Amino acid sequence: MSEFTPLSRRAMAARVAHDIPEGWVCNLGIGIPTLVADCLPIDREVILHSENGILGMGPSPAPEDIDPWVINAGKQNVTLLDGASLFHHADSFAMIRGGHIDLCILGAFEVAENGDLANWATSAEDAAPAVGGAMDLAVGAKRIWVVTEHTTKDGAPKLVSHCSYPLTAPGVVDRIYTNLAVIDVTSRGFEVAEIVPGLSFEALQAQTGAVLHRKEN
Amino acid sequence: MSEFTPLSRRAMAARVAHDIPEGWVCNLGIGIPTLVADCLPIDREVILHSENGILGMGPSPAPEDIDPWVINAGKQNVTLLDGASLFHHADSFAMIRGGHIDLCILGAFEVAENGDLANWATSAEDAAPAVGGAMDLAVGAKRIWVVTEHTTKDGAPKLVSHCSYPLTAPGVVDRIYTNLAVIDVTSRGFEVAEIVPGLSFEALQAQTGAVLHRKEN
Amino acid sequence: MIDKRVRDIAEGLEGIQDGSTVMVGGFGSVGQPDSLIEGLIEQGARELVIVANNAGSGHVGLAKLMEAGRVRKIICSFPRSAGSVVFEDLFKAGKLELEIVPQGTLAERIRAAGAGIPAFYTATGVGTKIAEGKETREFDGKTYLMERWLPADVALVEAWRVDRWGNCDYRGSGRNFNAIMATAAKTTIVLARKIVELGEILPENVVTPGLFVSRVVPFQSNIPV
Amino acid sequence: MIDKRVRDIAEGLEGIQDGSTVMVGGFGSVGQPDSLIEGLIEQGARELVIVANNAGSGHVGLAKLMEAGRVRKIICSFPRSAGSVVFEDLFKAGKLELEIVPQGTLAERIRAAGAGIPAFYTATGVGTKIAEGKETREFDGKTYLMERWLPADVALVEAWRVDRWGNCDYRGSGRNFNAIMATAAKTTIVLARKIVELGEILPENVVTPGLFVSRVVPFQSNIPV
Repeated sequence: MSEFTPLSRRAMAARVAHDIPEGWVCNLGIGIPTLVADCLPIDREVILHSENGILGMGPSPAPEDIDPWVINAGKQNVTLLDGASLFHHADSFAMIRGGHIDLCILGAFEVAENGDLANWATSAEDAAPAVGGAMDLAVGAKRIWVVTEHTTKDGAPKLVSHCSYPLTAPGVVDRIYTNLAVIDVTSRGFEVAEIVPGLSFEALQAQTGAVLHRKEN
Repeated sequence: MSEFTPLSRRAMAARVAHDIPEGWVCNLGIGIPTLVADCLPIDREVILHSENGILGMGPSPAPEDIDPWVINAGKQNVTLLDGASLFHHADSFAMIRGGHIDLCILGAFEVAENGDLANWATSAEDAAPAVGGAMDLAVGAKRIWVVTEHTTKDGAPKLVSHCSYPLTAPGVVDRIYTNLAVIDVTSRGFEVAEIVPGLSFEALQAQTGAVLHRKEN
Repeated sequence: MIDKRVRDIAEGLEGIQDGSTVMVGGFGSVGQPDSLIEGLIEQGARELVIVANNAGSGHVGLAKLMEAGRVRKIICSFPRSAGSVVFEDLFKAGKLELEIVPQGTLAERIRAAGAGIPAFYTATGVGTKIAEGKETREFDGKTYLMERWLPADVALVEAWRVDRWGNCDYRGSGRNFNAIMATAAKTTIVLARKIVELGEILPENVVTPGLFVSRVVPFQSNIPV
Repeated sequence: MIDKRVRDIAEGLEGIQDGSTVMVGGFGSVGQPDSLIEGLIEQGARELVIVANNAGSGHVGLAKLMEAGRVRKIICSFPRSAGSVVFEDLFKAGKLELEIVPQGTLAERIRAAGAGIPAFYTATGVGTKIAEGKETREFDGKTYLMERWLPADVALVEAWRVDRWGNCDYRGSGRNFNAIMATAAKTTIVLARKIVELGEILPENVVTPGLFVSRVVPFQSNIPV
């Protein structure tokens, strides 16, 4: 078996950041997606949206520059760029639900080959899962990219033929960035766009719970 | 027949203004209602709303003080008081339709004894009547007061048992101020609260298209 | 660098197709993007559906566009007003469709389109001619009408200060229909009274965040005198 | 003279009844009216229905109110978060009803209550557990859920600058749920970080116009350390 190095969380975020074109308005979920903010090339203007009422978030502040009144959806202190704007929750979700956000990057428990996303409840019996803005974002943003480890800590696949966890939204995921590969969700299912060097297609397939397709040229 | 003087348009507006308590938020329709603004006692704070996005309108500006960017719903130049606020049409009508306006004063073609209001279309056949914000105001404001001449120029009654013109809204009028009387719309119909000096109840009844009731003490 | 500024009105209006639904902001003369309407007459698109509060007056602006035979239908709250002669003539002659919408319902339908809400219920219009052909429904013992969203292909908006990201503020009563129409169209074209640097409009004072804006047209007057 | 200012927190919270629906603004710690929540614990109303984004954490604020057994039900989007131990214990013990609402639907239901819209349709939640028991309907070939407005008896709001008419602005990300909850309650009680003169907030910078506000409470800290 050949040698390969799975991407670190930071490297996964950087890989995603690489693909975001200038000018897109992006909402970043909690976890690895949040790291994307710090990986964007300095000369590329990408506008970051936070569902608690900020458009145009900048990087995390230096400790001496913290304004405790400016936080993101993950409740971390953030900064405002020149060109930022502030608004209330109904206006903020009107942006999301009205289709004005170009891209939302989310974490996931599971993604199915038809694009179903499960990222809010860990079991069907959980009566008090925390949904937050995930369902609104999953349905409202123009594109959904998922960034996640390829498998759970126990090695169970997170890319599956059918989600076993309760859905956040059906058929919404466009692309998945894992620590092993970049995978498009297409009409024929999972299509592998990129694999980390040294990992074979077959070895990737072995860690995936649905059929992988090779990209047609 | 005794002597009496019908109220002038200005006097009608003053009569209405007299009854508006301090602190109410009022929207004034076009015509006589607009005159109410200039008749409010100087020491009474009444907050005027204009559906094109102003709360806290002040009196008409002196010619040298006109800001062409500040107009009311009748498209006249107005001023902004200290404490005024500006907003867009959806927020403005959210105030109206959400029940946040204490009083709307409107003109009318006809008012029926059950409170039906007709003030937007002059015939059922008119295919292009101009509704503007009248229906929203009629349904949304907490109270509707109508101010109007008691009869048309031809002497036809405007207070009627049933409206013949298309309705603006059914059952919404609370009170009517005419050049001859102040009339409450109650569960038993029109109830006369006040008549201009020198005019008898019977003479008022003769100019009215529905039964008038004396106020019970 | 994101830069939504275009050279001039013609570039701002490029690509508007025949048959488009075009929203026109403003209330009275305040915030009415006259130069963009004049530009639209030049631009040449036909069979337009216009969404605006009024149906124009005199022989300028919207009235001129209608007079040039370029409008198939108008959706508005107050078609007949002082000087709305062009509208009245065309309407009487059967050359113009009209959809009358109460002003608050018009505003809410536009806002709904921008917010991804395909339909909502309102008490406005219940028991009137406006309700004809519309679904009614009771909630908590009161009757409401169902109204649909009103999206557009293009919104023509006038704002006061605008930066290269498209962030806008408005002057006086100029927000009116502008600030909501900006959210409801596939392409939002803003006539900027003043173009300002990024950051000059403070974050708390931005009324229309730039993500709603497609093109920023520097103000210029092209109205024939 | 209109003057909505009250002396203190106790006067601001006077008259809140048992069984009331109480909205609590804020997102994270920003704009959370902590002193009003503490005051509500003092005030004593019971069987409350709380509308808020979270279900509290630690043993302060909302969590303390719940721990004191004063909350019958909570309507929120994110009940289980770091430190939400009080919520979890009460919920597991069956002593607290929970209604989970997606954050955008929660915001829109609150806005709808303020705007007189008894129901609307949204794509959020279609095909998920959230849709269970809810009416669905197709518009233009796409499926939507019907959602009802969410009005309240009382809204507890924190604003930055407030004048005697109740006009408010907010600092940083402090508008969040505050600015919409202020529109949706019969009685809106605003905790004012700064009380300012009428006119000090310019007309174009007012975020919550005074007509939505019932009482203005000068900021004071009553949080036990």
